Amino acid sequence: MLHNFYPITEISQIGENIFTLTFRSPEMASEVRPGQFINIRVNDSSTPLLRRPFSIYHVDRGKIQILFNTIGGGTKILSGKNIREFLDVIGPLGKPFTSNGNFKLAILVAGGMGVASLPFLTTSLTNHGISIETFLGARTSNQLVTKYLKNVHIATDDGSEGYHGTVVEMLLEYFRQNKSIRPMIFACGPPPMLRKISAIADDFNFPCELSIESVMACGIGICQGCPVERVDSEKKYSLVCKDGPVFNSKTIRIKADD
Amino acid sequence: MLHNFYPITEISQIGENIFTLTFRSPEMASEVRPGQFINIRVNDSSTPLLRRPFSIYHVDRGKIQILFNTIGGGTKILSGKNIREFLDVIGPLGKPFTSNGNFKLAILVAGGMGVASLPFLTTSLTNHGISIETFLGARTSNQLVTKYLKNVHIATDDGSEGYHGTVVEMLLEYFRQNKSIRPMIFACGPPPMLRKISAIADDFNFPCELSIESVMACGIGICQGCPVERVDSEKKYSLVCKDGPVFNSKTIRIKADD
Amino acid sequence: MIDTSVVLGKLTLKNPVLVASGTFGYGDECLDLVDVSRLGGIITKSLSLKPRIGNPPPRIVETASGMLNSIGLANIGVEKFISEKLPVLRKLDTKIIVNIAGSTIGEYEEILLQLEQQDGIDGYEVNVSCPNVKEGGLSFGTECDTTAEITRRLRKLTSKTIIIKLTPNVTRISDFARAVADEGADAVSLINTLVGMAVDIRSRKPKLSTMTGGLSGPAIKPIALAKVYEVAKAVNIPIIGIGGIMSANDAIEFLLVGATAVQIGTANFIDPAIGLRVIDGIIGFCEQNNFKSMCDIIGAMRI
Amino acid sequence: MIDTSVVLGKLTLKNPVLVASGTFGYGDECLDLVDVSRLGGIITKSLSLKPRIGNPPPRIVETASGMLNSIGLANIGVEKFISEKLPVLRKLDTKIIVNIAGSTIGEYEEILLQLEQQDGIDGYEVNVSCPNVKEGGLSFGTECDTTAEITRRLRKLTSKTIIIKLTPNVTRISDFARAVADEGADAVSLINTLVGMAVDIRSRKPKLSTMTGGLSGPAIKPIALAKVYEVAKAVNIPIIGIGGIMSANDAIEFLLVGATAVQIGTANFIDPAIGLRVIDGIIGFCEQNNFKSMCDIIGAMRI
Ligand SMILES: Cc1cc2nc3c(=O)[nH]c(=O)nc-3n(C[C@H](O)[C@H](O)[C@H](O)COP(=O)(O)OP(=O)(O)OC[C@H]3O[C@@H](n4cnc5c(N)ncnc54)[C@H](O)[C@@H]3O)c2cc1C
Ligand SMILES: Cc1cc2nc3c(=O)[nH]c(=O)nc-3n(C[C@H](O)[C@H](O)[C@H](O)COP(=O)(O)OP(=O)(O)OC[C@H]3O[C@@H](n4cnc5c(N)ncnc54)[C@H](O)[C@@H]3O)c2cc1C
Ligand SMILES: Cc1cc2nc3c(=O)[nH]c(=O)nc-3n(C[C@H](O)[C@H](O)[C@H](O)COP(=O)(O)O)c2cc1C
Ligand SMILES: Cc1cc2nc3c(=O)[nH]c(=O)nc-3n(C[C@H](O)[C@H](O)[C@H](O)COP(=O)(O)O)c2cc1C
Ligand code: FES
Ligand code: FES
Repeated sequence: MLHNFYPITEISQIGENIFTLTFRSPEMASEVRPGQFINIRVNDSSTPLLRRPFSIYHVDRGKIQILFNTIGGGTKILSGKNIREFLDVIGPLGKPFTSNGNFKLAILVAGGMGVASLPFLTTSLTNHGISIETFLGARTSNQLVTKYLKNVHIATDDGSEGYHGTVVEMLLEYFRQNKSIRPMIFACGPPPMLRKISAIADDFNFPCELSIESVMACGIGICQGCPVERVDSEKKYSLVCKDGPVFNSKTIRIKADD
Repeated sequence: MLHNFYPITEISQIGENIFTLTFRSPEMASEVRPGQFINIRVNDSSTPLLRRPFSIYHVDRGKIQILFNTIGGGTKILSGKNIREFLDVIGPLGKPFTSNGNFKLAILVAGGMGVASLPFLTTSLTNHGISIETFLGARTSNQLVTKYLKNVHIATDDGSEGYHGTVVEMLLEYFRQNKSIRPMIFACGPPPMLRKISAIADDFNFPCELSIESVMACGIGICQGCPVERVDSEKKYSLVCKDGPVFNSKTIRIKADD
Repeated sequence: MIDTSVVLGKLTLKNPVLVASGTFGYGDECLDLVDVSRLGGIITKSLSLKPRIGNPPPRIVETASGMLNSIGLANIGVEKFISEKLPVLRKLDTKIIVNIAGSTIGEYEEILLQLEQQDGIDGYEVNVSCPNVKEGGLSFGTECDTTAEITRRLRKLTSKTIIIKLTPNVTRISDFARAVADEGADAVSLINTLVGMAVDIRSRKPKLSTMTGGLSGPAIKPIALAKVYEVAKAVNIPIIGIGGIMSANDAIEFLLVGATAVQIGTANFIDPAIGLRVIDGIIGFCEQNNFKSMCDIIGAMRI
Repeated sequence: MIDTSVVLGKLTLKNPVLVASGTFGYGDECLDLVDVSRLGGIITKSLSLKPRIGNPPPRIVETASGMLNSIGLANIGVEKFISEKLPVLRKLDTKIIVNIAGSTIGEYEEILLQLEQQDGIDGYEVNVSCPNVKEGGLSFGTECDTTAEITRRLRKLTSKTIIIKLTPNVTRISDFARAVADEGADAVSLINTLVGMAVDIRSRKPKLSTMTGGLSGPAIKPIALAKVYEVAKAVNIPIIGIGGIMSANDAIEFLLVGATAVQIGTANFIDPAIGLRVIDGIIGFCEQNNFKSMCDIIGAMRI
């Protein structure tokens, strides 16, 4: 875990309210693993007060890239940063995906900005010689980000591109049509989607890892602010920032209205 | 008094931590008079919470210009604004200088950023056919802003330009050397300077107007937050934002450590 | 059409948005910037029996998302208010609620009696809680018995709406609300400012001439909401929520936890027309959610 | 060389900067990010007799310049603390102050007795004020007699430094400080969080699972300063100032109004090494002003 100020080398708007930002940190780049996140202080005022967590989107030659949506004050400030400004970052944080397990095919599923953690995972899986099928869901076509991904299947709520429907429905159809596969699932997206993916993984008995989000105060396990309910242990809660954000889908309970 | 959003047409750094900013508002430009100020909301977050007051520096063809020093959070945000952004402004506010009185010669005195209200006053006095001598004091030469001014006499604390000493000392010498003049004095600057100028005006029996500052919450006379002690009336306090910021030097008491 | 009206005691407001005492002058200063007739009501600056010059400067300090004030109840006094301000206010198409502040219980009575003889006043808000004035403010508002006593005595003198404005600087604000409700107060308003302080480390002096002052603004909104929620569970009289409201969303939070109306304070300094924007925003929220009237929002938090 | 040491009861700290309970874990989590041996001391997360799982999510909400938490005293319990954490903490070159929180007075005693048998604990901070736990927290800390009673009973059990951590959610915090000083507390620390609330207007639900939570961060600094100032005038035992400290300047404000030391809370979440920066800043301030020791700052506000 590092805490330092790193120079911004790139910032671009790549879609409606969607940005990428790259900063240079060879130390962090060499430490970080897919599924982990970083915690950014967007300015030095007290609004916003807390850091903002972002998944590692892409890592390349000492540089780390994030992909984000401007949904509120913090991400808006971030989107207004300039090249050569220094970014206050703590990371890498959290537990990574299992990208070198006992499986040949990886099914990557993302809804909305959940896609942010897939490219880095794709790189890592590819390095381990694992095949990948990627399922992306978005509200509409201009919310899709497919860069760095492999074998992408697209679903949009409004049918503006690909399958007209949810990514979960598309995935179910895929599973019905490909009965013999024994993939490992990696999913990242809004809680209702993750709940359904988790149930599907159970039904098919596929191993499955979910990357979940939570409001966070510290991001490093010292505030106890980010509990997620466990189903498998004597402990009632795990911490998303420290024990996650990636969890085996069998170990946690995703609440209906999270 | 207007409250609206006006497009920024210019923003430039003209010295160490010194900036000018111009916005377009023909309505406000036609209303405003020298010595008045405007109250700017620098962003829409709650830090800083309150508006920031600035003197009218210059008015030209429907555009209003301010001159400011980046001394804290609010002015720093202001200095980072871009052309074509809209600025949230209330103004014009306060009582103006008496620029068309019964006098032939005006002595303008400013310390530090107090110079900000002199150019607009200069224009107005010139239009009324009044002669002007301007006395500027600054810490050092790169803090001097002399644009739009007439007959400028410079004093710097470190002697890097002009008279080596305070603007008050320089002014006193000028008065000693020019015994026959009957000027009106207009002064703007830090409280210790204004206190001395006020005493000098008394000694020489010159009419004198001071433009003073105060912490302000509202700037429009509704919060009672900006009192200045009076010496001439049954009222104990006047409000800087509404009864000032320009006061006849005989009417107010400037506190030693204001 | 959404019915935005709300009822406070004997008073019906056209909408639940008022401007708070001390943050909108006497109501006549902003007439060229704000169409005050669209406001639910105006609460005047606190009036004392005699004019008060207020505290020495500095009276204002900005803090993180808030401000401290130590105005010291600077006001023109009840007489001048009646002769100079009331004639203008009377003509405005909005409810005029006069805020009163005494240094003794007798003074509260005297102020009220003078105002009772005037037309054009729709109700009273009683400031028992201003933390700045040594002789009055703090001690009244932090003692439950005294607060009740003031309410009882004023209740005898008027049949108009009496709103008691409660201080948050107490252990259990609901005790105070219950006590004044029992004494016949028509409504309570809360919160007044919280006692706060700031120090200039360079000069090593307090930043306010009076050491401590009253904290207001967005910083205190969470505290204000919790207090309103506490009081809403304790009393049946209407509550006016105050504290850090900067937007319609903020106001709606107060309505949801149980406030019947809200007052906007510090935000008026930043945007004198904020009240109108808050009203528009509340209407927009109702439209989006198919709410027909304020009753659909007030106390409608889901637990 | 500036003498940065300060004395709290029987304890001498190398400098006046501590990290606050609940905001630095048990002290062992940040060892790779922060050189904790430079801190004046570490206050652990509140320990209860048995482990507590804490409140359901959401536990955190950001507010204007502040945050609300409703952790619900989630902690590993005193036994596991002794077996797993204390061995690590014991080796650190900083003072270890264990914060304890009981649901009954008897529980406070039991926790203390277990800890008294251990080496490596320099003192205790007693949390009588956590507003989140129904059975404990609020009720203890808002009743002066109970707070005094806890102090009296714990004082009998240890000769180590006892710090009573006071809640700001009371009318006169100085009454509480006086009461615990009379019962032999070595120091008081203040403030714990203020009761606050936030509502999500879209879902119309409270943003915290427990409705209300504790407000901390820069928003509360003015309130905390005023409370410390009030207590400093009332008692002679040392005071530890807490609330919204984000910088050395903030910390110096607390020292000037009379705090002997400070604790940094929420700011640790934003910058885990903030404590070290605050220490460096205080030293810089002393150098600039030719102060030789902390005594030159503590209570040195000019009135
Ligand atoms: C481990 C982790 C990894 C993340 N990775 C990414 C990423 O790679 N790219 C990305 O765009 N975002 C990511 N997020 C979410 C991101 O942190 C939030 O979008 C960001 O904090 C919002 O900050 P803000 O100040 O702009 O919005 P705020 O002002 O804080 O919030 C604006 C609105 O959005 C809601 N909101 C805030 N956070 C979230 C959230 N996490 N999910 C849903 N609604 C929310 C708020 O309730 C509010 O209504 C991640 C979150 C976590 C916990
Ligand atoms: C009527 C009026 C006209 C003004 N005209 C101008 C102008 O034309 N150009 C200009 O540069 N400034 C002017 N000022 C001052 C300007 O308003 C402040 O510099 C500004 O508000 C500072 O905001 P900030 O957020 O950057 O600093 P803050 O963060 O608010 O303050 C930073 C530091 O500066 C100190 N400070 C704040 N305001 C002042 C002040 N007014 N005087 C001295 N110290 C202060 C604070 O105490 C603090 O220590 C004027 C002020 C008034 C009242
Ligand atoms: C500058 C100022 C002056 C105030 N004067 C009064 C007053 O005279 N009487 C009163 O009852 N409340 C007074 N208040 C308190 C406000 O009415 C309100 O209760 C408080 O500011 C909290 O609301 P806010 O956060 O929206 O400002 C004053 C507040 C401020 C900021
Ligand atoms: C997430 C969180 C958890 C806390 N847990 C505790 C606790 O267990 N015991 C305690 O005495 N105080 C606890 N506190 C209160 C802090 O120690 C401190 O008193 C308060 O946050 C004010 O300081 P700050 O504004 O610097 O955060 C907690 C505060 C936060 C924000
Ligand atoms: S965010 Fe603090 S423990 Fe997870
Ligand atoms: S700043 Fe509000 S009255 Fe002058």
